[in-house]
Amino acid sequence: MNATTETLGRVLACHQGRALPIRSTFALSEDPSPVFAIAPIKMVAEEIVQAIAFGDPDGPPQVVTRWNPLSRDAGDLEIFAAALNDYVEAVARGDQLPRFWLPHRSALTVVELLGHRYRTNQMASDSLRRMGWQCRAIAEEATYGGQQAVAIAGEILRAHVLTGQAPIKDGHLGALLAWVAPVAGRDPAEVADEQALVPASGVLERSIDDRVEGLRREAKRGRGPVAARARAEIETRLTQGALNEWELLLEARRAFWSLGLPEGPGLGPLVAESKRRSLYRLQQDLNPPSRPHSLARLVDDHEYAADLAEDADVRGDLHVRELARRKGRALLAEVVRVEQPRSSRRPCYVTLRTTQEVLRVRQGTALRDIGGRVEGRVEDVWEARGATLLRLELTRGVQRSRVPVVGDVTDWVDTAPHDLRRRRREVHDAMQAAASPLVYDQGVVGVGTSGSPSVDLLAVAERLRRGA
Amino acid sequence: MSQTVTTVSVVARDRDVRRRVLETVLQETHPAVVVDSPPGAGKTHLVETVVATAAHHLRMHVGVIAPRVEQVHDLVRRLRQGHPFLPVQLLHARGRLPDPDILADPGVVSVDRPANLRRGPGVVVTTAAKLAFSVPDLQAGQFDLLVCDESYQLPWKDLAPVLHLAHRHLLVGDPGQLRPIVRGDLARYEAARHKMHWAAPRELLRQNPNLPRLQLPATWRLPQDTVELVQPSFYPDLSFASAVALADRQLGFGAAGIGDPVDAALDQLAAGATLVGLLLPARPLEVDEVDDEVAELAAHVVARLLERAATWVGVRQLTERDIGYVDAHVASNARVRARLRAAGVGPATMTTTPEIWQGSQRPMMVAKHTLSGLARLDGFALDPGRLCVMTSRHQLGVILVGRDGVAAALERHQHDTAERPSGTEDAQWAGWRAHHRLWTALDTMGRLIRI
Amino acid sequence: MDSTEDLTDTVEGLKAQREELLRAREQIEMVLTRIDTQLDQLAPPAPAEEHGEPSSPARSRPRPLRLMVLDGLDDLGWMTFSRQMMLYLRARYGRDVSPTRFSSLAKDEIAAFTSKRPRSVYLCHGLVHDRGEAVKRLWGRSDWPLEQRVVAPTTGRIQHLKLTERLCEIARTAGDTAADSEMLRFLAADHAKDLPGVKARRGVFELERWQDIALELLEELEPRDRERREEAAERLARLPEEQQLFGVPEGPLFPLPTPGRAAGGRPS
Amino acid sequence: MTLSSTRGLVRVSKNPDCHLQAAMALERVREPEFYRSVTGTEYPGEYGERVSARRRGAKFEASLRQNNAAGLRQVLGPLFGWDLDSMAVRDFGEEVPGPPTTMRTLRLTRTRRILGDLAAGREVPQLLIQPQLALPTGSGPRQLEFVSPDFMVLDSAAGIYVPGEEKSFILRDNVAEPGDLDLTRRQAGAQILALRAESRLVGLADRVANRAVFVMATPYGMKPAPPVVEQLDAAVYEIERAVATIATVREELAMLRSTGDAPLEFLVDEIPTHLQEECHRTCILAAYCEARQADSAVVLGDGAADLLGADMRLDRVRALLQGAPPATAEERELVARLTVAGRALGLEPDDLVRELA
Repeated sequence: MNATTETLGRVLACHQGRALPIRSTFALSEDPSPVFAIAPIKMVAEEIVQAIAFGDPDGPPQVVTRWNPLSRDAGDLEIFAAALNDYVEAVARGDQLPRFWLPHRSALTVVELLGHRYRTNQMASDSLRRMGWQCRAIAEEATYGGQQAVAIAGEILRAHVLTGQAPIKDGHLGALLAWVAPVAGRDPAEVADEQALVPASGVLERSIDDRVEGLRREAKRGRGPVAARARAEIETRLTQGALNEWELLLEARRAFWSLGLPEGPGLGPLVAESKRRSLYRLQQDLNPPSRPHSLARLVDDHEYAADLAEDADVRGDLHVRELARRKGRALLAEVVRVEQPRSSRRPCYVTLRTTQEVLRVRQGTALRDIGGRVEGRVEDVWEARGATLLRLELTRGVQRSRVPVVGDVTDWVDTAPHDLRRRRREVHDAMQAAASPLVYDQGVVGVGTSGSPSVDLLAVAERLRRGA
Repeated sequence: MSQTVTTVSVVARDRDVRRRVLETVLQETHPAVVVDSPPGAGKTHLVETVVATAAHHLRMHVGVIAPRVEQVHDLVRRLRQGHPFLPVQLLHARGRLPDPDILADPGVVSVDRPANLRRGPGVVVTTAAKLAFSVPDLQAGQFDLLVCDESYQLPWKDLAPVLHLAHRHLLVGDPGQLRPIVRGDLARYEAARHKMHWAAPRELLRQNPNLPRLQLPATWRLPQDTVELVQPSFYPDLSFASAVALADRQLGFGAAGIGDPVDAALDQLAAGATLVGLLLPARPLEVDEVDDEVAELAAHVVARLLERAATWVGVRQLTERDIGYVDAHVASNARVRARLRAAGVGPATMTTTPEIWQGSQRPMMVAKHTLSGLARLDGFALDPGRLCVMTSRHQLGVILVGRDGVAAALERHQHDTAERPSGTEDAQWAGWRAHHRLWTALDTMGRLIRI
Repeated sequence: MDSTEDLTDTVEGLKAQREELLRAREQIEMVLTRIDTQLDQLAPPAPAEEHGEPSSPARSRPRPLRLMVLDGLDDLGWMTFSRQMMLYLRARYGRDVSPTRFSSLAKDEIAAFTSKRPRSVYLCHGLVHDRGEAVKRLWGRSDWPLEQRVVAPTTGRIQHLKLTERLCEIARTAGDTAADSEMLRFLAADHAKDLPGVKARRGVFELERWQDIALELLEELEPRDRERREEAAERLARLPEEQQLFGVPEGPLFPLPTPGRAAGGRPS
Repeated sequence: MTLSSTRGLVRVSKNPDCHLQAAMALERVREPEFYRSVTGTEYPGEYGERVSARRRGAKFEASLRQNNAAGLRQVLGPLFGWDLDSMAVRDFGEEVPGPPTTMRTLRLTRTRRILGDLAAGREVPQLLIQPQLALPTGSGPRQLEFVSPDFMVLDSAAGIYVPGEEKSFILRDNVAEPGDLDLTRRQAGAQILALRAESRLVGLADRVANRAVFVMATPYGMKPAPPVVEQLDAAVYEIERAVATIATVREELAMLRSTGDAPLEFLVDEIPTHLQEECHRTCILAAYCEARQADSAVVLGDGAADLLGADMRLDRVRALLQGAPPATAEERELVARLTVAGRALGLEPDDLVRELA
């Protein structure tokens, strides 16, 4: 979305006193059942969990509090670890897409750090180490374009609506909700500014945080009644903080689904991919990629995920497609000729005519019709009588029932993801097996000289060329 | 006189480096050699020379790869023209047959399955992607030498899988042009021990700093005037000079102009300037907003070149095919195309983005300045590679069209110091500095003509 | 009289008052020390408490800090940073000392020195080898030879090794009598963790091994450092006595900008 | 907390067009108090660093500096060509403690002497902890800002110190948060400029490159991540611009006060401000400035300010979209652009009129 469109959207939202949807479809598939929500409260700067509310967002949450989060003893996280694992096992048993709801990006960072701290921690129990890898799997999945397993409420809302305030203010989930779910009779801008006075990044309010910090000193002083009272008060305050965060998450989730958009028709492949990836990672401890073949695979996987997401967006959402059209990535064209010597067999050539000015096609560009029935490669592009003509050789969908007919007018898009991962895996396996020193060793050095430097190879080369 | 002497010494230096490349690659036994090349330095010629010498003289089985199919086809044609007796095999994707002229060439064997490749002295040409996908069907050390042309356009992740196929490697490329595009979490990739998203030669040299790195010292495309503007801005670490004589790069006109600013710009070119800016008054625009007036101006410049019978003095009168237009945005290119048609200029005048222009040249170019009309500069606009490509496609000259106000935008620009991943090179700063340097130089030299 | 003069008067007044209080405190401390000594002589011997600091609740008034620090230095046998001393006193003698007390301690010592009421021993600072500047958080005893208070380029490492060695020794030998023997071991471990070849493991205190490593390294490194310190000490010995104890005075190069102000201020 | 020294420079560098902020930095105001003076009310939001953040920062620094800075030596030695066991360390935190008013000049004196030794070819320590530098912001003797790198390490190849920062920010898989990097880089930018200014006094300015070294934390307790040497041309450029802004604003303030000795809060309306989105993150007066520009384009963010002009009234934009005749060519062009933009949202001009009804 460019700045003009965004500005217009914000002007409209500001005037109407509520957020303006900017998509025609949801980019997130319907919540599966069950769903697991996580609302942590962290210790500022330490990024350590001091409280966490979690569980099924449609029921009451479980809350874990840690009066001394800097202690090495992390036994209090066992309850969370067990609940997370129960959820993972349940979705794995049902071969379902897992869906984790978190309020904002800070919450995901806390979850990711839980992963870093416990996955390989030899002092931790097996269940905490398992929690570690599962937390890392959640964070890892969130990095994939179009993923469907991790819903970060603030971000998913921002991808669907524009508010009537400056974008930087949308970063505060409370301020964002002031526009998405406005309070009747109140100016959302005012409500948003009020909300923004209280942090919404998974930390306690300042005064409470200061109080808890003070109480911790008392709580550490032993086992007497003063220390016990201090611990009790810390736990109460942390519980309240976590429940507030939980409520914020639920409100955001409700507000999101209340947008009432239809589900994007292209989400199926995204759900399948996300399910495959996340279930695999949630069920085993994997080291992060660090060697050339695994890093290359990681980059390829992300590129493929981005292709899929882009394709789903362009095909599934009218607004996104309109923007793609302006960049020449989607084009409205009429079929003016079909050449298929043998029915339902290759070769099959389709000539498209478009008057769209902006096109991003050239020889070799892969195009797919918006319905995803046929796909082809541009063989030739030429201009005639104020229009552009494209000759496509169909690479998919040559069956008689699928080949378009002359006169068909439809959108064609250049987002045609190809799943080459199986072949790539073979390539990367071969690369790993061969382990070229140039790739796997560092600092290879030439082994000196050989042959006869007395031969002037440039003279040889010139003779060869002259010989031609 | 002095220009001739300079040219002669540049040519001599260029020969020395080429000889050194041949020695380093073919007579010494370094596992890899990187050759940095300025624009128009004859990279492909060098590749041809090395390949022919290796295959023909040293009886080697040579693999040659390039990032794009078009580049591969061009390589095959060049090899066939220069060395008609060299056995050439073209390994192509099953769904993408070679161009008809190549298919028709009896000297080229086209195969789509790696198993069908013949061993022995000769050359196999293919894309990096096709070769990578063929890896499971090939053997380690399949080639005596693997040459990668336009290697700076290839991410390391796409070259690394094929390196074990040969014992020696030559990577040739232009370090100043656009970097390969890799999508995903770049901060994470940057933090990794292996930078799989970096341009292949950069990562190869980072990991293996002792490998020989040679630099071609001459451009056979750009006139010295352009070199003096482009080299300090875009190639601070690669010194080069023009190998062509001034007299061989003269633009003339068969007809006088009407004396408007467009003619003033053209006349500057005829007087020896090779890089001139032609500017409309400042007007802020969106990044992806099409600037109709600039499109009109660009088309007007092309049309005027043709109307005034622009001539490459001593060579030929320029035709539509001899002029190109480059613009960073697809929509803007489309508008210029439409304006060109309205002005009677046909499709032979190629109008496209810098990404596609890489590796091509025209006697005359018109380019839309990437910062034209921008109130706020972003990484895309500031990318030094993009402007570098745009200002280094011409043999005679380039006119930069756009809006005035670039200097102010550069001054006003607030540098982002947050987004660049820790410890990585600051490409945006490099871009800003390159833009600033070029624009200041053009302004100081009186090369910016305001309408 | 304008506001600047008012301020100057106030500052001068406060300084004078402070001087008086310091003198009074010095007198009180001297009396207390005398009484402590008498009490020590009268009390039954406490064999485990060689350094005189009681963990006994019988004595209600704590021993003066300067004496504690002198004792600590005596225990540790080498220049010691305030933070190290603070932790040591807590672990060994159960004495909590606020970090800010060290700053007044330094001023007291200087005041005592200049008051012409000599003490038998002063707490003094480490001196940078080339210019004799004080390292104000590094403490030594005036009864040590000057070369032992000089900080040569490599003395930082020697200081670390000396302290590590001593802390390991004390933790080993006096562990049972320490106010907090576990803390003492942790303190030793905290120093030892940066010795070559030592990998800190939770709850494992290889005191003897650490001590050996430190001693070995000292044997190798100390002679050269001592040489540098002795060279420097020869030069620094020419300084007035006060400067040998508390460092060469350093004047500001130029006046400072106005410190933070709330509102309404402006630079003069 | 005052808005002064490096903190002030960094803030000014983020918004050099806001002369009020530069004036606040120049006069070293305490922000919450200044807010009260300007608005008459207490600042309602959170201000200042939290206890846990302060504690973590202090613990991280202490862990790197203890035992003769073993932690720092270990990570920096190999990077700058030193045997970590023979690196000489001067820790000014230990040498010269005390309140900033006295401590800074003493540390500066010692730092300058060491730079003088370096220029004279005398032996110098390889690692300086908490050295002190001064960055001139004008030609007068008091026109300077004190800049305090966490440390400076001698680069054996370049023959000069490189400023460094210790940050307890947690890197995840060696990746830092952009916001953390932004602050650190700009701080280091000020340090490089200050080091260059100090080095100029002893003829070593040419050796000072635009680079600094950062030591950040891992998720595992106080363990440092491998240090990163950063090339910081952009940050240095931005801080230079901040220094220039401060010099300009100093003159502007002198002009404003040429007829009277008005305190800064009385001059707020006469000093140019420049509201931008970043202000909401960094400046205590952001809401105040926004309220002064209510219903203008700038409240919708930087993009809107660029497109519409920061001061353009939103009611005028709405009127134009509802069919009011454009008064200028710019307005005509704006309507055309917004109409095109509307289509991207699926809204035709009539829809826009309806939406705004």
